[in-house]
Amino acid sequence: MRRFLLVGLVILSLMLSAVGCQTTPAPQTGAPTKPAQGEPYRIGVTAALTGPFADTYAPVYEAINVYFQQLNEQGGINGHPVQILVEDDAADATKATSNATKLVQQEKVALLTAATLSATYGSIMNISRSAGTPVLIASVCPTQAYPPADPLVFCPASFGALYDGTAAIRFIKETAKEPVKLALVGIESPIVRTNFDHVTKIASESGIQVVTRQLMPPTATDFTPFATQVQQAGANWVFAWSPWSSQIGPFDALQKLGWKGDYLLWAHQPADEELSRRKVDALYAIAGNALFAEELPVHKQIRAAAQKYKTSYPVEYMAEGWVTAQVLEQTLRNAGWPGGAKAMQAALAKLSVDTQGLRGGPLVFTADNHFRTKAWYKFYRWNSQQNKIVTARDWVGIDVVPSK
Amino acid sequence: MLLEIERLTLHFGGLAALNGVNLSVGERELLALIGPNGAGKTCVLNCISGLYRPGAGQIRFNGQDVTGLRPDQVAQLGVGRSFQHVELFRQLNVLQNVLLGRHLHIRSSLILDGIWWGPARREELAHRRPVEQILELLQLDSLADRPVSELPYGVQKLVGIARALAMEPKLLLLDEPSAGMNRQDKEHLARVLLRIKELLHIPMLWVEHDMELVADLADRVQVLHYGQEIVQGRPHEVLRHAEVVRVYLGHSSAQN
Amino acid sequence: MQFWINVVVLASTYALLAAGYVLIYRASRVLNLAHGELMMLAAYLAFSIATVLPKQSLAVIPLTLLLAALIGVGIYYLFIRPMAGRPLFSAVLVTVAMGIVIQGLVVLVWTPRVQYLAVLLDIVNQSHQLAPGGAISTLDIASIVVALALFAALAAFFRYTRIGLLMRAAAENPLLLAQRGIDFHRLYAIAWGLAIGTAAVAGVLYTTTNRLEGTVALIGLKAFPVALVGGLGSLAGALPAALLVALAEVTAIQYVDPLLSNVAPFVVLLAALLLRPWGLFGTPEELERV
Amino acid sequence: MAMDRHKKIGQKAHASSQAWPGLRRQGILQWLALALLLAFPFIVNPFLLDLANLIALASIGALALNILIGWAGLISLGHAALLGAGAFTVGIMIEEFGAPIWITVPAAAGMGAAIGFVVGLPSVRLKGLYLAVSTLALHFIVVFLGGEYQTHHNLSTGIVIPDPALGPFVLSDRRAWFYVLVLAAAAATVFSVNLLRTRTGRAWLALRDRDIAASAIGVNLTAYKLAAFVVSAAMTSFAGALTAYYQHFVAVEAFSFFLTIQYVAMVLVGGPGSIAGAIVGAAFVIALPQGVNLAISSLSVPPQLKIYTFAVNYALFGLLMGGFLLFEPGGLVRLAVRLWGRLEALLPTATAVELRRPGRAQGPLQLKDDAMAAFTTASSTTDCLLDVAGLTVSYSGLALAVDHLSIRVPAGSIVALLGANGAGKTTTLRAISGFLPTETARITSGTIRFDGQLLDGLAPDRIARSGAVLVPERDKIFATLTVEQNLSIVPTSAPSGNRRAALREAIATYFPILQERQRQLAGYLSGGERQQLAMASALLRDPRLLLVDELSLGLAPALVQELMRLLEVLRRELALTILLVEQNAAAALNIADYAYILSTGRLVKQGPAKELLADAAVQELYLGVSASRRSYRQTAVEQRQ
Repeated sequence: MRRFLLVGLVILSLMLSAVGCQTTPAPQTGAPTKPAQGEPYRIGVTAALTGPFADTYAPVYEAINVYFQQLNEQGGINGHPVQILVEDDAADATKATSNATKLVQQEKVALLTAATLSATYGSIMNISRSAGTPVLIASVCPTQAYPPADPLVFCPASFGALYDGTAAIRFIKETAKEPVKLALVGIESPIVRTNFDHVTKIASESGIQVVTRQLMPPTATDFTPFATQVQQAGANWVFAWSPWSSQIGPFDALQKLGWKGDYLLWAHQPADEELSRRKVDALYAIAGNALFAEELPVHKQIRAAAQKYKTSYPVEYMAEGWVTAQVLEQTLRNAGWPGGAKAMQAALAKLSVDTQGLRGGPLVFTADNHFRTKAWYKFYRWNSQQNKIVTARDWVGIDVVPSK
Repeated sequence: MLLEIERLTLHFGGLAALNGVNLSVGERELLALIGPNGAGKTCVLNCISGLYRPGAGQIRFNGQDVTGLRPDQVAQLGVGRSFQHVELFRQLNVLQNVLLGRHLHIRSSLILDGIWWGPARREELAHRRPVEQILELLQLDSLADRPVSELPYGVQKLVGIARALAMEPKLLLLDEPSAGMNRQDKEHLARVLLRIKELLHIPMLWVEHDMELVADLADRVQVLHYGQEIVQGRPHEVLRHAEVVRVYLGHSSAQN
Repeated sequence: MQFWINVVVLASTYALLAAGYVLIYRASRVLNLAHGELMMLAAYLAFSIATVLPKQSLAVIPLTLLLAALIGVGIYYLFIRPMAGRPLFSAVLVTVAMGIVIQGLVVLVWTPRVQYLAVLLDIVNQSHQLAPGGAISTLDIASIVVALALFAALAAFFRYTRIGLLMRAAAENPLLLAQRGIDFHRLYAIAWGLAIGTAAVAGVLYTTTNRLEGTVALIGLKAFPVALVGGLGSLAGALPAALLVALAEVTAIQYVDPLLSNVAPFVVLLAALLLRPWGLFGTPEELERV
Repeated sequence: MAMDRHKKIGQKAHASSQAWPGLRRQGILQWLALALLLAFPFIVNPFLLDLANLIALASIGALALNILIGWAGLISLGHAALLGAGAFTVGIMIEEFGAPIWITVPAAAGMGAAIGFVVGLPSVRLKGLYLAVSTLALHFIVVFLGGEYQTHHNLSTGIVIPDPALGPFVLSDRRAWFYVLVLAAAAATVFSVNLLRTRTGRAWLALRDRDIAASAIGVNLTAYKLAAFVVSAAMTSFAGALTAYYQHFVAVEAFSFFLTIQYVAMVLVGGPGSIAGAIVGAAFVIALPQGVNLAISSLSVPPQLKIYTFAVNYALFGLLMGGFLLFEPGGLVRLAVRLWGRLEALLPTATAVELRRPGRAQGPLQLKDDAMAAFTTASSTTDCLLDVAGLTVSYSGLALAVDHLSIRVPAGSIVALLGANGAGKTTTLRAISGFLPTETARITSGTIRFDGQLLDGLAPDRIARSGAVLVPERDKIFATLTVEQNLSIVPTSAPSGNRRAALREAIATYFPILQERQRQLAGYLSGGERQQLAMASALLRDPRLLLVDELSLGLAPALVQELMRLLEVLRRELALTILLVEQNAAAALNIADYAYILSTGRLVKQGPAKELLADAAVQELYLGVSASRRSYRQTAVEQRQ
């Protein structure tokens, strides 16, 4: 018995140390560093590159990657290149944990970026806290970023739950021609639930009746039953706030059922593409980043970079990650060299980033507000007369105040 | 009578495998059950050990009605058996196979087994002794460490009997133990059967095809044909019975 | 009204997929747990073919079905036949492994992006008002019609054609069939081809109606309880079972808790396993053969 | 299993050979291993330490699953659900009551045991795949419940678990975790080993291999299946609880169906049933993706392609899993043993290999039988339709079922192959018709020629098509088809229309009952009618050689006589050659020209049927006529003295 146990342990430890011998000297290849010389800044990214929500999160990484490839070729930051170390978590919390552990403890990145499902945040923040590494969340903003903010958690992402809902209700109130019977559609997740609770409250304050709320399982592929519920509740407006599939899916299902009403959804990355594909005037999108339909100078820049470095996702998917990259660049610049975790945290806590028109105004973090001081929203829809996407309402800014 | 079977009937989807069979085995008796293929001999054994649920009839063992009990319950009452097609646990060695026969006698709990504590350990070692005795009795002791799958068929059959003996049964059911044995194996088997009878005093119900063995060893013979009993009695009488000869050899041979 | 339409439409998809499970199980006693993935793969193939031949659904769909059937035959000869004589569950796990590989490959080849087949096939999924409070789309009608037609065709196939008869015989006792001089492997391969072909039908219909993405494979797993509730060896059982499971699922979504939608088929399955494990149309003997 | 055997041999060696150089070397090795293990957390980087911890955690779960799949032979697809149940028990107890670790972990194990019991209940009725499927249902239900809890308690990022504290000692450092987890994994290993070598483990193996025999020696199948579920589930939930503490959070997304597959893969890849296999499998499955990541990052892949890393990992995992299933069902452990064996064979001192080879090196038996020589010359090279020469069939590569058997069947003859149950008759017939079960039995030497063509290695349907058609012993008809359909599915391979007509006519003439029963399901036919249908089906194939297996089985003597006569008639009218395998020697000898008698796989006697019928020894042995030789009882008594 003892002999077996020991043999087993020998095997186990040999195997582990074998793996160990392999890893320690492993050379890291990141962005090519031709023009920028010297030791790189190391930024860690854990992202849902694959899995059910990859089309929302993978482009964020792609944009960051393209942004810094270009920047490195132009000389890097403070004379140093930026190295992006990426790990895929497939929106799985266990993998995200192991990724974060690896990036923070082994790779010793100065800053961790997460573009993934909210269910993974808990463990990522835990690891960041234990190592004192700040974490930049480039997907739906967690409450920890809102004022009063967690010292280590920052969120530049365009969508931020409660403020999105407030803007949406204001827009519906202004746009609707008849009394609104509103349906809320989203996946069953705590963050959606929280947002919809909030929306229901402010809707009733502005005289809008919420007739039904459809919370669907995240894995749903057939949305007909949910659409049926919306239709039978007599809704004439829908506000959908979720990953893209579960926003557009119910819309398609409603169309299939012959529903005639107005539908407002969050403008995730595929919005440009799919608004033009459906060509339905009653489909509105609420956006945190300016859509590519506007062809701003910054859009042209992104397009050029994406083409040069051959992204696998269409260029229209890159805006969200571009803003994150802008934030990263500004942070590194302000933190100086060598820019450890402490310096990054300090830089982030008083940051102002010019988004070059991707947002309605500059993105500003303060010591206790790691979300933004003003949240900007713009509304789009398809216009069949002009046969293109048009602005339904220009930038609206909502002041972010500390919650009680 | 230790085992009494009355009007046992068994059907398989309309086909009658057993049709009102009566049978009994007394203390210290070696009863041979013979009959042509498909006569229902194995069905009788399977009904006794609870593998088949008879349609009608009663099986009493040791004065207790065991009809319709689960196999393990029947085993618990003291009925051991061997199988026609060996049915050994192929991945285990001879000793472990026979040790499995002690299953009902080992009384340790799963948890204690798992931590190899106190009674579990003591019992595990204690129960090797009777197993070794049985292996010795059957002259299998030299093979204790061999995986059963490596043994010749004839030896495997003996291991099957050893496993049944390890249960310390009050009655032993043997299903064609000599099938697949050569003369030498059969002589060994005969020795084993006599030892079981004379040294361990275990009565046996013995399904057999080899008439010579039956004639030599059985105390009593019962003939089954088409799920019905034809005759029973002392071996030499039964084997010369006209009906038995007819059943076994068919018309023409009988005329020969 | 809409409720019942939803049930029937969902049931038609389930029935199509369950037919594949049953065909494969009857032939080779294997549960093909990669059925959903194969359905998805077929839909992606349709997508690729449609990219080459845009707006020609009449060419794309038959080509896809043919390709899918060939894949089925290939799977049988490459992966399932070598598992003969091994524990049944090993063969099932081979299909699981196959499903995982397909999931990975699909991402590698087609990226995880959502795709829309309807646009490529130039199909407009119009809504038709059947009754007040009851609308159905063109593709949904197609789904129901195709499912019914396919079941009728399969029933006729097994009843009246020689190959169908042979396949029934092979399901019962392949060795005996070989003793009569017939290569049962070929029959099994045909069954796999047919099954993956039906999966392709389901896949193209479903992803054209909805969207094409990696998660649609899940519906394959959800259709599995249908096959079991109907009786794994019984095609006829798949239809009522599909209705039953779809009814449970739609009821759960509309009247109980939407989150139950993934669980509902399996709750029905558990109930069936406890009450009538051999399925609506199966026989108790079936249980012993597993 | 293999472990147990190994261990016992080890014990023996320990007792007998106190030769101490070997022992000492081993002792040093053990201490070295222990030292390495203790130092491990301090010599590797944090990431590897984390990996090691995850492997230790996973091996507990893999060992638990191994109990179910490897030993008890029960398939479970609810493993992730049980891990989840353990983790959620911890999470909920902390969330609701702030319970400490010494309460939560035992409670999680208890919860696992309870769920295991409930999940095990269907195993009373269900087997195999059906059982696996019912555990799949458990998976979806647990995931649903976990999700419900999370959403209704507004725990968006999962339940956060604080570092566990036992009194003043707080377990937060990953190094400390390493010792705790390795200790836990070691405890699980010891528990497994002990279970396997005692009554419980034996009973599980028994019910997996031969449930009928197991129940006949008193193993309560229901109780033991349930016990396997309960023990395995408790261990699994225990691992789940530790995982919750180690990961600091519980979220339902972590317990996907893929996690179950990963654990099943650990058991399969490692080697089902093997304790070392479960651990090695766990290490392999956990470390694999890291290895792939490493390979990808060292291959200087363009960063754009990194988004495919996971897909590559996923596909590779599936390929490996499928690869092991297809090519190495014994798993890594078996593979290692095989490779080791090959390595040993390469070494000059190959004595060990010599010994391991199954003991059958004596060379072919010298079969010099006069009677055989007679038949060989009588029907020699001329018209021998079937020629079996030196056929040896062994089961599992060891036990011989048929031993150097040679039989010849001249065209147009009826030859009988006689012998008792287990004599090897059916095996011979299976070898001829190509039906040896591929896994367990195979032809190790000898040839089978049919009409000059070698048959061994051909698929059964090819053999049937070449004209050697079998009428099997059992399952001889398709019970779910009608009589007509039974006949119609046989492809008529008769060369000419005339021949085909002759066959049909013969069937109509000699099996009139089939005409009457045309539309009936064959399953409702009586034994005699089934036999007739089977014979008719075989005839449709236009056989040149008809192989009939146990025609008399279960039939009334009168009917047997009648069918035997019919065979004789068919032989004459359709120019058939017949090989008749029979236990009922008398009936067979009456129609056969020549007969072979087998006993335990060997030919013991052969000769013209008439001679054998008159032979005293044959009468005595196979016809039940008792003789005057030394009785068994006498021999037994003599032997004892």
